[in-house]
Formats: sequence, C-alpha cells, structure tokens
Amino acid sequence: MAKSWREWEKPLIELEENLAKLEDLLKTATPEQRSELQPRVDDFKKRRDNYITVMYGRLGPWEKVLVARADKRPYTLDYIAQIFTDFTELQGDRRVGADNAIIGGPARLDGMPVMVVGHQKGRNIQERQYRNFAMAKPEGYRKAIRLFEMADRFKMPIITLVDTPAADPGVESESRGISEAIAASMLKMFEVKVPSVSVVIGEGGSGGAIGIAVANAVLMQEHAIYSVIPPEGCAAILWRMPEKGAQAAAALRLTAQSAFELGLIDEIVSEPWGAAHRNPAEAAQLVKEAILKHLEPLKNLSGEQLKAARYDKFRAMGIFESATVPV
Amino acid sequence: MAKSWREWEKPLIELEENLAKLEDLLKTATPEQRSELQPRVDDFKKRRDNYITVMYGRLGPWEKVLVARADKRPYTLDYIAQIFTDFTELQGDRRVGADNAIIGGPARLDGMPVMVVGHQKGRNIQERQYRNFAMAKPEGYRKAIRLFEMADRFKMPIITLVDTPAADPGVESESRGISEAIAASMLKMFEVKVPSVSVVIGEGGSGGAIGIAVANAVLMQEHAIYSVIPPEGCAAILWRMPEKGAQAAAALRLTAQSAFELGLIDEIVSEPWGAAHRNPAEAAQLVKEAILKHLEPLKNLSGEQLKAARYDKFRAMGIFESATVPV
Amino acid sequence: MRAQSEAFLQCAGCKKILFSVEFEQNLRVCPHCGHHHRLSAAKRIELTFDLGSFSELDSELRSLDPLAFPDYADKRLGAEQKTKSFDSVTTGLAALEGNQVSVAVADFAFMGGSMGSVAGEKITRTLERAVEQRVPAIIFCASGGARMQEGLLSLMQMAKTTAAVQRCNEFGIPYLAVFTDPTMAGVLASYASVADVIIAEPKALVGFAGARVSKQAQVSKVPDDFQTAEFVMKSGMLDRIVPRKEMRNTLSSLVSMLGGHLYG
Amino acid sequence: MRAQSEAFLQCAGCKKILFSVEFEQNLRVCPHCGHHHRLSAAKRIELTFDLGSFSELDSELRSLDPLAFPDYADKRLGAEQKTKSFDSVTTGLAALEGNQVSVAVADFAFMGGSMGSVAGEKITRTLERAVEQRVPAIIFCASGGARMQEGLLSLMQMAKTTAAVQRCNEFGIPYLAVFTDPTMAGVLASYASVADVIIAEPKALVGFAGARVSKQAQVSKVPDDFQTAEFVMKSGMLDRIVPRKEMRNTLSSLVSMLGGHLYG
Ligand SMILES: [Zn+2]
Ligand SMILES: [Zn+2]
Repeated sequence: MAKSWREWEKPLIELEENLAKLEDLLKTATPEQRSELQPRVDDFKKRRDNYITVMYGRLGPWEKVLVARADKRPYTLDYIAQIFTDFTELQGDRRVGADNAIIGGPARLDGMPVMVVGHQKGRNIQERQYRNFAMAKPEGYRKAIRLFEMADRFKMPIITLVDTPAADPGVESESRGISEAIAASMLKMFEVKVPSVSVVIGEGGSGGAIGIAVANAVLMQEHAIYSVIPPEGCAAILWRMPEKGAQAAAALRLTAQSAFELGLIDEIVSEPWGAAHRNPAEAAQLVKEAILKHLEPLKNLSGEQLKAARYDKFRAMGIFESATVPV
Repeated sequence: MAKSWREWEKPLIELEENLAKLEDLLKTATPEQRSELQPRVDDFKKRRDNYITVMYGRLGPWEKVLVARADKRPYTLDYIAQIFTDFTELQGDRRVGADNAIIGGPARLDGMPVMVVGHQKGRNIQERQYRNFAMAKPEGYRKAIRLFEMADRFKMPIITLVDTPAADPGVESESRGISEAIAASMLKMFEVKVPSVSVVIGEGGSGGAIGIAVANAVLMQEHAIYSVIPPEGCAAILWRMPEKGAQAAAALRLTAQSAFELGLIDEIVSEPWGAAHRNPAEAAQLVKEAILKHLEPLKNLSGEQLKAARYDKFRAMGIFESATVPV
Repeated sequence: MRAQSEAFLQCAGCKKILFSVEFEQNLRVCPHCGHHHRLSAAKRIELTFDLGSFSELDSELRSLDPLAFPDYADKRLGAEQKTKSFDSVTTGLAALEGNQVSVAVADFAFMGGSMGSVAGEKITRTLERAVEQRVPAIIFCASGGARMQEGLLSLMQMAKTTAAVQRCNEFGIPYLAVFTDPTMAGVLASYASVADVIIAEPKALVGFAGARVSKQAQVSKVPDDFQTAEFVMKSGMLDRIVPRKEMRNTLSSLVSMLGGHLYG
Repeated sequence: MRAQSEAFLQCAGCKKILFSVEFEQNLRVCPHCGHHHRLSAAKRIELTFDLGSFSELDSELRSLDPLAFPDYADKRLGAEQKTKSFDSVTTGLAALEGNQVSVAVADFAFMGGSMGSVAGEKITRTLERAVEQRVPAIIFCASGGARMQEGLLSLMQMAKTTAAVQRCNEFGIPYLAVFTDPTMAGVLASYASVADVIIAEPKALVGFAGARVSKQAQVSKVPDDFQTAEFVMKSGMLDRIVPRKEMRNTLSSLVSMLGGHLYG
C-alpha cells in the first residue's frame, strides 16, 4: 500500500520526467537527431498515456485518498486565481486573531460579486506551516462567519472550497472553542438568505470540512474525498493498526462516487484526464462551470426559499428504519 | 482634597463608630447607667444627623466621585439580590474566556422574566482582584452581547447596572479587541427589539460604562458619576497634575445633575438620606421603582418602535451650532 | 464504577468502595470525591423531570447498516440488548415543575453515545418538536462523537442537527444543553455547542479532539484539567457547572424564565 | 515630519532629510523607510477619490462650549485657524471610479482628531446619508479619542455614531473604515471597529488605552509592535494593511463588489 501520492504515482512521475528531458533535447536537436528522438518521444508519450489511463481508470478509495492529498493538486488559491477576478482577501475574526488555514473575501464570478471562502493548503514546508496544514483554528471559522454575514447583508452568493485534513486539534484551539466555532459556522450557513455552493476540491476532513460546507449545492471533484474520520484514524480504532488505512478508506466509503450514491452531494465534478494536477486550468474551468450551473437556478429563489431548500436538503440526510418489533 | 471616600467621611465614620459603641453599652446598661447614657446617645445621633445633612447636602463634583467609588456602596450583586428574584448567572462569551467584571443572566422583576447585566466590583482585595476592579475584558462585553441576543430572542426586557472605572486597558485586552467588543456591545443594544433600562449605580467610567449603557431609558443614582475620562486622567492631561482631580471633576460636569441638565439621562434616582451605602435596602427599592416606572410605558411599544426610540434618543445628543460665517 | 458485588461497588474517581444503596440514593454521585458517574437515559429522565411526565417518542427508529461496515451490525445488536433501546438517544416530551419541554437524553452505554442517522434524526425531531409545540428544548449530551460506522452519513448529522438549532433560534425557542461525561467531537462541534444555555456536570470530559490527538499536536504544555468541564468553563464555553443534585432546579428555573414568552 | 526649510524636511520615521517635492509626489510616504506621514483631510480626499468628485457637506457645523471647559474656546479657535475647518472631520459625497460613496475624513491636526458633538454629528450624518442615498460609506479615521472638553456629550457620540453603523447594517449598506495614524480610544471603541471592512495604513498607531496606561496595567511583557497596525492585524481586528499608494484601488474594488447590490 502506497503511503503517498508521490509513491503511488512514482512510475508515472519518472516517465514524465524522462519524457520532459527528451522533449528538451528535441528542441535543440539537429534534423538527424530529431528523426531518431521523435519516435522515442512518441513511444514515451504513448506509455505515459497508457499509464494514466490505467492508473486513473481504476482508482480505489485509498488511491483517491492519495490523489486528494497530492501536493501537486491545485489548492484553493489556485482555483480562485482561475475562476474568479478581483479577489480581495479579508482577514480577521474581529475576536482574537488571524487565521491562514481558512481564507476568504469578495471576488467576481463572471462579473457578479460573490463571497469566496476556502481552506488553504501549503505547497512546501514553509507554506504548510504558515497555513497550519489547512487545519483551521477557531479564528478561521469565526472569520468565515463574518464573511458569510457580510455576504448575506450585501446579497452576494457564497462559494466555499473545502480542502482540509481536519480542524486544528491543539490545546489552544480547544481553549478558544474550536467546537463552538465549527458549529456556529454551520449555523450561520443555514441562516443566510443568499445562494451558496460548496465544492470539495481535495480532502473533506470531518468537522473541519463540514464547518464551511453547508450549502444549497454541495459538489465534489471526481477524485476528492469526504469522510467522517481520516482513514488512518478509523483503522487505528477498528484494528489498532493505522497502516490499514486502505481497508478503512474502503469501509468508510469516502469517495465522491459513494457520497453521490448516498445522496449526500449534488454532483461529481469531472477532473481532467489524469486528475486535476495534470491540468489545473481545465480542472478550474470544470469547477467554474459546475458552480455556475448550480448557482443559476438558485438565483430565482427568494431568501426564505433558499433557507428552506437548504434545511430540507440536510434534513433528509440519514438512513434508518422504523422497527416493527420492540427491542 | 480628600482622596477617598473614607478620608472624606472620616469624621462621620468616627462618630458613627462611637455611636455604635454607646448603643452597645446601652443594651446591657442598668437603669441608672441608661439614664446617664441615653442623652449622650441622643446627642451623638443628632450630631451624626447634622453631619450627614451638611455633608451630603453640599456634595461637590469631587465628593460625588468619592461617594460613587465608596467601598461601602452597594454593588450590582447587592442590587440584584434586593430587586430581582431567581437570578441565574450565565457565564461564558463562547469565544475565549469567562469574565468576572461583567456578570449577567436571567432573573425575575416582580415576576416578569428579564435579562440583567452589570459590572461587578469587589469589596476586599481578593474580591477586587477576582473582579478585576470591575474593569471588563473583551470577554465581558462579548458575554453581554450573547445575553442581549438571548433577551431579544426570548422577549425579555434588558436591565443593565453600570459601575466601572473603565474597561480593562491591558495588553491582553487590546490583543483580543477590547475596542471592538465595546463597540459591538453598543451596536447590539441598538439592535434588540426589547425594552431596555440602564442605571448608573456608581462609576460610569467612559467606554467601559457606555458599552452596556445604551438603553431606552438611562438613569443615574443621585450620587453616581458618568464621565468621558477619569478626573485624575483629565487633570494629568490638562495640567500635568493628576492630583488636581477635584478641579477636573468640576470641569467635566460628571454628576447626575449635570448629565440630566445636558439632557443625557432620563432621571436621577434619589438615594437614601446619607447616600446608598447608609441604607442599601432603601436604595435598592428606589432603583427598583425607577426601573419599573421607566419599563412600564416601554412595554406598550413594538420592537421597531423601541429601536427607533433608542436611535432617536441618542441621535439627538450633541450640542453645536451652524456657523453663519466661514472659517 | 465497577461492580464488586450487588451490595458494593468501587468509585471510578477515588477507588473507594461504596454501598450500592447509598450510591443510588446519592444520584450515583460518589459521597467521598463527588465523582459524577454515568447515568442511563432512563435514570437521568427519572432524576430530572416531573415524576411520570415523560412520554417517549420515536423509540422505534433503528439504525440500518448502509455502508455494510465491518462488525457494525453485531455491535449495534449488542448495544440494543445491553440498553434495551434502538439507539443512543432517548427522546420525547416531559415536564419541569409543570412546564412542558421537548427532551433528548443520550446514553453513553449505547456505542459510546455516538451519533449516526438515528441519533441525528431524533435530536432533530426533538428540536423541531420544540418549535412545533412552542416549548423549550433540553438535551443531555453524552457522546464520543459521530458514529464512524455510518461514514459520511454520520458527519451530515452534524449539519442536520445544527440546522434544527438555527430554526429554534429563529422561532425564539430556548434550547438548553447539558454536557455530561463525555461530550466530545462531532456532537460537541454541532448541536451541543450552539445551545442558548450550556451547563456541565462537574469534571465531565468535554472536548473536540481525542485527548491523545490534541496532546500530540501540541508543543506547549497541556493543562492538567485539559478537556474537563472546569477547563471548558474557563474557556468561556459554559454557563455553569451544576452538580447533579441541583440540576433539576437549575433547569426548571431557567426554562421557566427563558420560556416565559411561550408559557405566557 | 519636521520642516527644515521649504525645500527640505526631515522624516519622522527614519530622520533622513527628504526633498519636499519628491515627498509630496510620493503621497507623503518616506521613500527611505516607508513611513506614512499624516495627511490633511483635503490632501487625503484629493489622493483617494475621483478628481473633482468630492462635494463637501455640513462644513458649517461648529462646536459650542457647553461645559465652559477651561481653555476649550481658545484651543478650538486655534485649530480652526490652523486647519481652516470648523472641526476634525470633513464630510460629503464623492466617487470612486464613478461609484458614489458617502465619505468622512478625519484630520489629526484639528485638536488631535478628537470627537466631540460636531465630529459625532458629521460621522452620523455621513452614515445616514449612505443609507438615504443607498451608497457605501467610507470613513478615514485619525483620532486620539473622544473630546474631553465636551465631557459626557463626547462620550455619547460613541453611542450615536455606533447606532448609525447599526442602521447601515440593517439596510445592507457597506461601510469601510480606514485606520490612519493614530486611531485610538473613543473612536476606535465605537464606529471605527464595527465597520464591515477595516483597512489600516502601515504602522498606524491603533489602540484603546493610551500606551502608557496599558503598559502600567501590565505585569507581562508588552510586545514591541504593541498598538501598531501590524499588532492589531495579528489580533484579528483588521482585514488588510494597505500602503497609501494602493489605497484608492483597494477601496474602489471593495466598494464596487460589496456595493454591487446598490449600484446594480
Ligand atoms: Zn469517589
Ligand atoms: Zn523615513
């Protein structure tokens, strides 16, 4: 069982690196060299394409976990740059501090002002620490609440991008009420009278994720995951073996496909061939189209209708029976 | 210039102590002793009464400051015990901490549920430290906001009791937004759709006081003060001599009488003869009657009318002219 | 606490041996150390609400196993037999000194009080019932968190129950939560933390992350009372810590005042 | 900054000598250390809003001396002569890239930008005008706090202006505050801190209590950047720190997005 996306994609990554080298050579090649190199390039390309098709054609739940966590995957700010214009980040929870794991602010979507809020991961060690590994503290959720309130007042649709392993579990976060902050953020998302769309673009990690994912429409990218507990944590509880994460991932049904089957999300947003990180621009275009598609019909609803629709949507979630026999 | 109430009232306090001793003797006195003691007791009583009448009949602004700060003066919890029943303190700002300088919770006023919020001073060193000298931190104001919101939701009139030298000026309070907390508390008091009455029962210390004093009716006890700046601070700025507090107190017009003349409060609540601390029960009864008197007509107004009345009331505060000449 | 024999048992707090009869009479609070031992839902209801006032509702709701999760069916059956209930939350209507309230009481004995589809549905109905009947809601929490075995469905119960709290807010319905030992994770981070009034039993465990996770995540020192009711009180999340003996009176007084506009 | 001659002056930040012409061209920001020197209301308006778009209103409002406070009348007259204005706040309507806004700009040069009856009235009118005209409000703050010389009347301006912000909230009117050096005390603890968006100029002094008071009240260490914009940003009170050069663009972009529902 591969432990990281880099390990799992290793043969493919090597192939792509070699291909890149050959293509570099090709640029400065003489015609003779070119006629020799070109077939090799073509061969590498064909092999790469095969690899991608095969590997991404049969992603199991654990591979989805790895891809969703891939450190080359586009993050919230990458999507914001491609999907929106005029994004102006607003900081501050107006309580105790700034949080860099959840970012947000107004932006334009095809010219229309919207409020964007999302978890932000870091791509290298410095960035990851700065972003606290996208694990938001109470400040992050309270900033989100403030931005949701502003969106409500100024009649701006809310777009959230979800990508976090979990909310911050540290002592400081506990002592400033991380639980209350998450719950209050959900409560606010139920309260607002503007349309809202959430997209899980990577890791939908339990309470940390749902804290900003209570929207009129909830979408998931094709290779994103959404789970009540990290698979490793689940495996540790079930079998006292965190390394059985793959088994737990399967048991938890944490893929977009499962979430859709269970009726918990509204749409699976396709990713480019070979996953979002192989073509971030196309991935963003697909996310944008999905957001617009779901936002469009919501614009015709009144504030009260939007609230009622949101309530009914989540109200209906749950699978149980009415027992016909006593205990 | 006396620096404290104890210093200023010293002759009176000594007289009262001696009188108490004599009265003690009287209890176990033989008839012969009694006939000798009784005239002396009567004389002391007369002198005490004279003292009180004279001293409290000509309180200057500085003496008002001393009396308002007197460590024998009834505090918020004393008034709550006498005026309300079933007071149930609720703690917690649901953000970062508990605050003991502002207390609050539901209680009954002649049977009617109300929400009571007030600054709380301490009577001895331990209590004073526990109450942070009634200087509330952001947590205190955010707790107040939560209680005001609750009162609004559950249609409970709001009663606030104001008695603070100032909001907490420490580094921690700054770093958790003491300014925002005070402003947000005022904003919430303008937002609620229930009747509200504030009573300044001792020190109305600038921002720390007005943070919970934005009500439909604002009352001041006869010997309470209400000021934009502590007189000592004003003297330090004006004359670089904090000890000129008495002069500053006069300049600032910080008495209930001045506030009433300027149209900034709705009523001066009489205190018992010799000030509130000489008869806390009577003082509380007078405060209670004043609260009920001002609450009664408010009950007939709708939520929107209450809000509008509050807005108009504070909107009208300010004295200026329209200049007929250019600068 | 651990049973020694029928007549005696050992306190989980101070390890002293207690007489069962005395222990029960003392509301399962240790007379030596004050440790508040866990209560079954039935016992909690008996101790809290007007005698005979409780009428249970929705008791027929029963979990399915929508994910076909390993061992879930067995565990659930075992819990059903142990607690004589289909799920971790018992719900219905009751009265406090004559005032009607909509109540939910969680039982840690049923799979650690975890919240799956049934608990989520019953909590939601409890809050909705409060809105419909225009009475306050009281929820006794006791839970390790969301029920892993129902996967994302369990996570969604956090949203669903919180939506119902929002509706209570909107309709001016007071909602009081009582945190009993333990109140954790997915339950704490949803309907539990957004109550109008939050009361905890002394020393109840209250926290978001498992203590192990929190401590691992920490460079700095973990306070001794970390994730206790007392710690959470200092953090501003609680209104009061109330001993079991005073719980009924406290709730009754609050309900009658905050619900004054409903009871008229 | 201190004038050396007409052609030169000394930077208050780094003490270097600057050419007046360059300094003015650089929006009174030191080219060496980036120190943002204070601006007059007129200069600020000129630098921020569409050229010629500003129309002043309420300039005739003038303080009285209702408390007959020592030296107040003289001080006020001196300030009037110095600033050619009747008070610390200049208000009116202006445009940002064509979008109408209701604006107030404080000038520290007028009695430390202190808020008495006139400043309170003008700020209130600015916010009310935003509501009436259905345009966003922008307030540039620069103030040591409430105006002591008007006593309790000044304190009441905190309530009055905050009430006007509440009205903006209610009517969906965006209100943006810019904290310039210094934004303190009674102004910070009222209308300034409850803006929808709060922006500060770099290194602006921002705080509740005079730094002396805060430090006296403290046992613990006072951070080096205490009561600077940068400190307040870390404390979660600000949205952005924006250099003067970018202020117009930032405000313009925010106003057009947050006011989108007004401008249509
Ligand atoms: Zn014990
Ligand atoms: Zn410089």
